Amino acid sequence: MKPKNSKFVRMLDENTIEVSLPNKLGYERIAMSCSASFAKIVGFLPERVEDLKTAVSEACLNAMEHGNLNHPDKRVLITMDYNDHIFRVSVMDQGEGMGETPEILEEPDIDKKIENLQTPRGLGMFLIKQLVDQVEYNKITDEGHMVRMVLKLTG
Amino acid sequence: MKPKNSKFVRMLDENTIEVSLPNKLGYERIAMSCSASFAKIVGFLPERVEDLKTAVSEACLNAMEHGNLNHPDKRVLITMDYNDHIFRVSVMDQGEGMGETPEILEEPDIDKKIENLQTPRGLGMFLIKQLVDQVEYNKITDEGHMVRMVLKLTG
Amino acid sequence: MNHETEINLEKQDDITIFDVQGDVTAFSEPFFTKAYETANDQAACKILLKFTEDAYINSGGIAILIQLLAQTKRNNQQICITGLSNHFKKIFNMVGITKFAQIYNTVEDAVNDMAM
Amino acid sequence: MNHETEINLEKQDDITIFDVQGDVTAFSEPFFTKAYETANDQAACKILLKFTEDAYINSGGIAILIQLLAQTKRNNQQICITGLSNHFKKIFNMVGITKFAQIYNTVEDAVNDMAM
Ligand SMILES: Nc1ncnc2c1ncn2[C@@H]1O[C@H](COP(=O)(O)OP(=O)(O)O)[C@@H](O)[C@H]1O
Ligand SMILES: Nc1ncnc2c1ncn2[C@@H]1O[C@H](COP(=O)(O)OP(=O)(O)O)[C@@H](O)[C@H]1O
Repeated sequence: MKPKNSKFVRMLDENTIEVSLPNKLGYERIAMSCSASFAKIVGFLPERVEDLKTAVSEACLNAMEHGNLNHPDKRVLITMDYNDHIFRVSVMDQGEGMGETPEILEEPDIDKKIENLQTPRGLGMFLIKQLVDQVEYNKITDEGHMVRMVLKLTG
Repeated sequence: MKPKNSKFVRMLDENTIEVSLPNKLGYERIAMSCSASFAKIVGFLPERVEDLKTAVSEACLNAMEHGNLNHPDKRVLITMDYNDHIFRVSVMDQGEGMGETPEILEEPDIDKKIENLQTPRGLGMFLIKQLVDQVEYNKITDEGHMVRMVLKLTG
Repeated sequence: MNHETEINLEKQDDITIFDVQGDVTAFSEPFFTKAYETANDQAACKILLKFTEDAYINSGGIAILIQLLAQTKRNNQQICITGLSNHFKKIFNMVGITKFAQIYNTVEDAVNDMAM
Repeated sequence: MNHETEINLEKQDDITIFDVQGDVTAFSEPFFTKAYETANDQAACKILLKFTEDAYINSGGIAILIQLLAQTKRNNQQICITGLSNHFKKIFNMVGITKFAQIYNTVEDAVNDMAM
């Protein structure tokens, strides 16, 4: 067991928080409340905390469904840090990512959805992009697939 | 970086949540909201969630102050799991524990405190013992010192 | 797991209110299906979705609401929304839901407007 | 870090109300010290601590309150408490604070009772 603690010390700096969740739908709420609590501590306003919560929720849901393919024995790892007015949160799953061209994901179109010409799903990535200041997705690391989101503390 | 993900998979089962915090006073709130969110998901009533939050908060404060001696580069690791109506939460620090005889800790006595015959501090362990169903402290593992608390879901 | 959404149906004039208690996620689907069936059995032609301010609504839940909106459109029913927090008003706007269901601040505002 | 506790002093009859906004932790000490000094400058002899229901109060904050209670006892001042959630009423009971400061559900109850 020894390596664990030392690894934690080595890898996580004093501005970094890490949460490891089992791959269970519903548990994204834990990531939401953790990130909300951290964001409040560093001074985000309530509206911005709500944006963060929705973005974290959607990234976790995608990690569980698409990344970890609902396997109950996989994990979702959420890492957050706050430095120089920048709040960073990454959500990591043990999947392969979205393939090479996530940019061609069709934009949600409510008219098409209502007319049944587009799936009612497909809103998660769209919401994340709308709500955070910056998002990088489809990053494949040695540890799996990662979505990285950035929110700036303003005002 | 490879070992990290696989280690997570190996060590944490599908009912276990882990939160790693930097050793900063105030950040115990993150552990509180995480544990509260988890306890709500598994069905704890609001009053019991409040008990859990206070117990987790006090255990984290002790870990930061007494265990990690306020070193900003140390970590507090909170592990929670829920199985068979039992909610377990451990708070781990990188310290040496309380010595061999934590039982002899003087019970808080409000009269003495008011008369300045006892420090106004020394309430944390007392509150934890009052609020949870079971607590084990002073467990020294390879990873550091651990306080383990148990709350039962009843009713 | 508290995956329960509770939907109670109430009538106010000719409006059927879906009183949605709890969160709106992918797990809410059967509750909305059942509520909508009941409303149709009662020949409802005006529906008001009433949420709670502290509800957690995610994209899975929004997808279910979009399906409901699609059905009400096909069936020529009017559908409106109330009880959303400011955050979810914004989200519903972003997604475009407001093109098909007007959002009101209060049940009273909604009922007055829908009565006309 | 939002380690700020804000304490505003208000007078109601001969009672000085400490309107405590925010959390009560070890970081709150200077705010309580300052408020108590001000109250003493105004020769307060009845103090009502008013908290907010959603406050986070930890053992570090309770220690500060105990110190304040000790001072008011030495100075023959009456001190009471209001605005606590049920959880913190229970905690204050456990610690024994209620032996030295009565807890009221509302400011009105406290003021009425303290006036006598
Ligand atoms: N973590 C992920 N791993 C793999 N693929 C993903 C991931 N997140 C998103 N995707 C892909 O992007 C698509 C769009 O995601 P999203 O906009 O959240 O909508 P939805 O989840 O409803 O399909 C998904 O259908 C999936 O193909
Ligand atoms: N995690 C810990 N590591 C080492 N010592 C601890 C730890 N937690 C508690 N203690 C010891 O137990 C004592 C009592 O703790 P507590 O009741 O929480 O009161 P306080 O923190 O105000 O002293 C502490 O003063 C400390 O000596």
